[in-house]
Amino acid sequence: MPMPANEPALLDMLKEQFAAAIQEADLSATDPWIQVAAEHLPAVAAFVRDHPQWRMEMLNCITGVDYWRDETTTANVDWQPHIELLYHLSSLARRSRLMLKVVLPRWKEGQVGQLPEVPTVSHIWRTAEWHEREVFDLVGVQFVGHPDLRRILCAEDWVGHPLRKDYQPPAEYRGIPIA
Amino acid sequence: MQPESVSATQIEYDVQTEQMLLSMGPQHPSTHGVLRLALRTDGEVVLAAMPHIGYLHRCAEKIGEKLTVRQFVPYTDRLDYLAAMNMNLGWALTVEKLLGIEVSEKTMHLRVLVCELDRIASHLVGTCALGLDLGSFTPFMWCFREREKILNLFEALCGARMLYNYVVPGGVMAEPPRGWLEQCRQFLDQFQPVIEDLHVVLTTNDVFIRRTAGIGVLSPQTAISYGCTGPVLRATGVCWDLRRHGEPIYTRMYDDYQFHIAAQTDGRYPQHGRQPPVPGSAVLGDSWHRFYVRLLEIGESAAVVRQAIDKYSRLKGAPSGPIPMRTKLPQAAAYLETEAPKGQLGFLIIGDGSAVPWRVRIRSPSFCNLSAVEEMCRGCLLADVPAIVGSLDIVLGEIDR
Amino acid sequence: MADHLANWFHPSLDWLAYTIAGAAGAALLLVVALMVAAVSMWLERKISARIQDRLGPTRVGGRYGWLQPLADGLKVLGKEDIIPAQADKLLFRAAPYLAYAAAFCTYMVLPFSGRWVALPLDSAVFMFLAVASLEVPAIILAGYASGSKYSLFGAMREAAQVVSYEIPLALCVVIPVMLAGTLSLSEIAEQQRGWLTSWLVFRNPFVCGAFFVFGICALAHTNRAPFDLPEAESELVAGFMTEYSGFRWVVFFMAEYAAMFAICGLGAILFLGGWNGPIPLTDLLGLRYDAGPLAGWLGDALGAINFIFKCFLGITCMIWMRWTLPRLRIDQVMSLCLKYCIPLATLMLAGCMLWQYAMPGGVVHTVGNAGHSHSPVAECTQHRPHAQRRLSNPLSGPGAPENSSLRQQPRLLLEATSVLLRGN
Amino acid sequence: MEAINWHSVFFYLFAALACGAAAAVVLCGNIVRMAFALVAALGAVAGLFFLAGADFLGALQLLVYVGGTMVLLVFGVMLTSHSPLFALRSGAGHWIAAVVIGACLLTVLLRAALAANAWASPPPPQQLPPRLQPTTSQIGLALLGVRTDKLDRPDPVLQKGMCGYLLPFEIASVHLLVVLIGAMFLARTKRRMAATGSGSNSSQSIPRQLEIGNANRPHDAQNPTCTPPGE
Repeated sequence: MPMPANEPALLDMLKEQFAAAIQEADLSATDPWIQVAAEHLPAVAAFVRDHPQWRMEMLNCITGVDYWRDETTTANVDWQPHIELLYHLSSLARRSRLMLKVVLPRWKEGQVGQLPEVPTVSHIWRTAEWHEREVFDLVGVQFVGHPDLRRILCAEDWVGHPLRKDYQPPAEYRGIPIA
Repeated sequence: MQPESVSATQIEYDVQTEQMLLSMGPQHPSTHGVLRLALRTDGEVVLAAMPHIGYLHRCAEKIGEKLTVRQFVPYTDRLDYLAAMNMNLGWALTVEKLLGIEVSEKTMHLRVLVCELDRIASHLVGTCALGLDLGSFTPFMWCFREREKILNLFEALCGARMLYNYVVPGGVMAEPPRGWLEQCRQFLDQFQPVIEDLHVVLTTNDVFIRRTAGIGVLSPQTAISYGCTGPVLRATGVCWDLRRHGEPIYTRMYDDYQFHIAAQTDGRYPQHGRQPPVPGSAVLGDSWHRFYVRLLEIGESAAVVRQAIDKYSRLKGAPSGPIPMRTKLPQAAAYLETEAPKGQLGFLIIGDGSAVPWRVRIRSPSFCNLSAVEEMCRGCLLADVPAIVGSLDIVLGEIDR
Repeated sequence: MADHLANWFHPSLDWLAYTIAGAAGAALLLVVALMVAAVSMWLERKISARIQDRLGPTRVGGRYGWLQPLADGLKVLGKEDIIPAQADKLLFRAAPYLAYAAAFCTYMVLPFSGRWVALPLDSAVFMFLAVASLEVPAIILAGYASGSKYSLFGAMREAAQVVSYEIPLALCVVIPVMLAGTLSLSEIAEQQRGWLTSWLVFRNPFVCGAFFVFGICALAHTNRAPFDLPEAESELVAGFMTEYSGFRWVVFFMAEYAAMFAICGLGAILFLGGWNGPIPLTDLLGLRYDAGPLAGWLGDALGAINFIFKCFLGITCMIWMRWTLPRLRIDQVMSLCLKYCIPLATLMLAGCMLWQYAMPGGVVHTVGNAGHSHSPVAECTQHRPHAQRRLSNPLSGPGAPENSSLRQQPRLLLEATSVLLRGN
Repeated sequence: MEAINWHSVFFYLFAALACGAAAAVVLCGNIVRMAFALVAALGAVAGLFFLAGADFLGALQLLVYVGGTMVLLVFGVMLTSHSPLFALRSGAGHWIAAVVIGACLLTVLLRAALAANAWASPPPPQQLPPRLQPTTSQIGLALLGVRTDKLDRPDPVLQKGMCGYLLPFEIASVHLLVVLIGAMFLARTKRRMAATGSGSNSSQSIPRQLEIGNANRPHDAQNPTCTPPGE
C-alpha cells in the first residue's frame, strides 16, 4: 500500500501546518514524495514521525544526488545544477513509505568550496547520525547541529567529495599514487 | 564521544585505575573483517566503543555511475559476499521496478528457491561465527561443512561458489541443470539434524547462555531509531519482515509460501519442530535472542526451499533470461528494499535516459546495525564486545561499499 | 646408579661419576616432559578432528600422522624470533624459560611408579603446589615485558584467575592428603594398592565430590577449556603470547602441555590410585622387589604404564572439554571460583573429616563392631588400617639405613595425644 | 684434582644469586624490573633451603614469598602506577644516606654472625650432605601444640615448651583474616561506584540505556519513544 488512503486530506493537513515548508508533493507516485524547504526539515520530520496518521518511525536512508552537467555528459537532460537530499522514511505500524526531498544549491551562496547547509535530523532518528556523516563525506553537505560530523568512509584527512560529478581524484595520497 | 561523567560524591576513597584506550582491529580475529573498534576501558569495563569503518571502501556507488545496470550486477555480489544471491535479487528487482518489467512466475519461484538457500548459507556463517567468537570451535566446523554443500549446489547452478552473478534484471542467467532439484531435496533431507546439533551445542549450552543472555540488550525503540533491521530488529520483539510487509513487487514472490516470521509475538516464538525453550536470564533484544532468531530463520528458509522446489518443478517452460545489455533507463528514480539475511537491503537508481544510471545508492543493513554498537557496548565487559559484535552478524564489504 | 659409576671410574674421578649420574637423571626427566608435551599435542589434534568430523593429521609419518608434533616443532624453529621494539628485552627473553621451568619442576616430585621417582620428597604435594604456582610470575612477566596492551590484559586475567583458583585446588588436595596421612606422593599411591575399591576417590562420597572440584580447578589452573581467558583468541588475539613467535612461543606451548600432564598426574595419584590399576596386576603376578630386582623393575614398569595411561585419560577429558564448550567471561570465572568452588571444596573437606572421624575404619568396619563403645580418639590412634599397610618405606632406597622416624609414627602420635589429654 | 663438591658449588651459586638480585633490587630504576629482581632473590633463598635439606621450608618460601610478592607486584605496582615503565629517580643525598645506613647494618650483622660459635671455626672436613629426613610431621605437630621432638628429653625444664607454636599460629591466622576482610571492604566500594556509574556490567536494563542515551545528546530532550507496530 504506497500511501494512506486519504492522501489529499493528509497533504492539506501538512500544508496548513507548515505553509511555506511544503513546496511540491506527489503522494500518488509509486514512491510518494514531498519536497520540503531546508530550514523546516527538522520540524516536518518530527511531525511526520510522531503524527498518529503518518507514524514514520524508521528513517531508511539519506541519499545525496549531485545534478551537474558539463559538455562531457552525454544524456540529453536540462537540469539546473543543484544537489538533492532524499530522505526515505517508512512506517512499520502503517506499512507505508514516504520520501522527503530537499533541494540545495551546489555551493553555499555560490562560492565554490563552501558546502551547502541543512539542519540535522539526528536527534529525531539516531540512524541519521551515520547517514548524514556519509553524505557529508561523499557528496559534501554540511549538516548543522550534527553531534560528531566527521568523514566516515574516506580517510579523515581526505580532500574533496568523491560522489560529486565534477570531482577530480588527487594524483596521490600520502605518497601513494592513485591511478 | 565522552562517556557520561561520574559525579564526585559517588567516588569515596576509590583507587582510581587509569583508563586505557584500546584499539580492537582492523586486524583482529573477531571483527568479521576490517572493522576497528576504539574502546575506552577502565580495567575490564568498556566505557565507550567507537567503531571506525571505511577500510574496505571500494566506491561501489561511484562505479555504478559508469556501468550499465547489467554490468553492475557482479559489483552487487561483492557487497555482502556471504549472501550474494540476495544482493543480486535486490538489484534485479529495483531495475525491474524502474523499467516496469514483470518476470514469469517460474522465474519468481526459482529466485525464491535460490535466495532462501543463500539465506541458509549466510545464517549458518552468522550463527557459528558468534560461537567462534565465544570460543567454541566445533559448531563452526559443522556449519561450514553444511555450507559447503550449498556452495556445491550453487556451483552446479551458475559456475561460481560465492559470487554468482546469477539473478540479473529480467530473470536469471541459466536454467538449473538436470537432477539439480533432486540434489537440493537430498540436501534438505539430511540438513534437519544439523540444526538440532547446533541447538544442543550452543543454544541450550549453559556457558553459551551465560555469555550471551542479557548482553548487548537493544530495546525496540532504540533499534528502530538506529535503523536496525532484519534478525536484529526481530530479536527485539518487532514482528517486521519485508517478505511479508514489503512492497508488492517483492512480496508478490512470497505470496503463496507458508512460513512464520521468526519474531516473538505475545511472548512466544513460532513453534517449528522441536525448539529449545528461551532461558530465564535472556532479556528480549539481547545477543542470545539475535542468535536464536537466526537459527529459527534457517528452519523457516529450509521449509520455503522445499515448497519452492515443488512449485518450480510443477510449472512448464523455462525461466526468463536477462534484459539486453544496453537497455535505456527512463528519466526517473526507483527505490526498493528487500529482506536480505542481514536486514533490509535498499537500492536507489536514478536514470537519466541513457543506459548508464545517473546515481546509484545502496542502503546497507549492516551499516545501520553496526551503528547501534555504540549504544550496546557502553558498560559491558571487554569479553562481551565480540559477543555483541558477533551477534549483529555484520559484513564489512556491505558496510564500506 | 651414581655408586656403580663411581667404583667403575678411577677413584679420583668419582666427582665425574656423580656429575654424570645427576645429568643423566635430569636429562631423562626433560625427555619425559618433552615427549609428554609432543604426544598430548598430537592427541589434541586427533581428538579435536574427530569431534569436528574431520581426520586430523594423516600424512606426516605414517597413516595416523604421529610425527606431526615433530613437524610442528621444526616448522616453528624455522620461524623468525621477533622481539617488539617497545618490549623490555631482558624480561621478554626470560619469561618463557621461567614458565617452562615452573611446569618442568613439578616432574621432579611426580612419582611414575613405586621406585621410579626423581626426588622422593616427604612433602611432595606441598612442593608440587609451590612450584606449580611459579607459572603465574612467568606469565605476568611475559604480559608486561611484551609492552602491548593486549598482552597486559592477558597477564592481568591470568594473575587473577590462577591465583584465585589455587585456593580451591589446595583445599581439594588436602582431602586425600588428610586421608592418607602423609604429604609424600609415593606414600599416598602406595596406600591405594589393591583393587579398584582401594582408590581414595571411592573412600567416601566427599572425596568423590572433591575429585570433580579438583578437575574444574585443574582446568582453570592450566588455562584450559572454558577458562582459557588469558589467551582468548577472540578478544585478546593471543593474550600474553601475542608478541611471541618462533622458539619462544613453542616454549610457552610446551609449558602449558607439560603443566597439563603434571596436574593430571597429581589428580591420578591423589584420587585414582597412581600406578595401582583397578586390577592389582603387580601383586597378582608377584612382581615385587623381594622376588628379585628384575621382577621388581617389571612391576614398576607396569605401574608406570598404568600411571601414564591415567594421565592421558585426564588430558583427553581436558581436550574434550575444550572443543565443546565456549569460553567463560572473567567475572563469571571469578564468581565460579568464589561462589562455587571454594565453598564446595570446604564442604567436602569438612564432610570428609566428619566421615573419617565417625567411621575411621570405613563403613563396613564401623558397622561391624558398632556394638563395642569406643572413644573415637582411641579408635583413631590404636589402629589405622590404611596407615598400617605401608610395605616398603620409599625413603629406604637400597642400602639406606632403616632408622627413619616414619616407622615410629604411631608411637609418637600416641604419646602426643596422651600429653594433650593430660593437658600439661 | 680435589673432588668438586657439588653441594658447595651450588651453595655459592645460590648465595651469589641471592646477593646479586638483592643488589639489583636496590640499584634498579624500573619498578617492575626491581620487583622481578626481588622475586629472583627470594627464589635463590628458597634454593638455599633446599640445599640445606629443608625441602618443606624451601617449598614454603617459594609459595609464600614468590607468590605473595607476585600478587603485590601485579595488583600493587602495575595497576596503580601511572605507567609501569616509568623509572625512579633517587637524588645524590639519598645514595649517601643509604650507603651509610647499609654499611653499619652490615657490620652489625657480620659481627652477630661471626660471634656464633658454629661459624667461627673453619668449616669441618667434608661430610656428606644430610640425608633427606622427613621433617614435615614434626613441624606439623609442633604447630598444633605438641613438640614431639622434645618428647624423649624428659628433663622438667624443657617440658614447659611442650605447647609448641599453637599461640603464634592462631594469632597469625586471625591477623590474616582481618587483613582479608579489610581488602574486601576496599574493593567493595570500587564495585559500588562502577555499579552506579557506568551501568552495572552484569545485565543492561533498557530504561537505563534510554536514559544514558538521552543524557548524551544535549538537544535530544524531546525524543519521544515510539511504540512498536503490531502484526
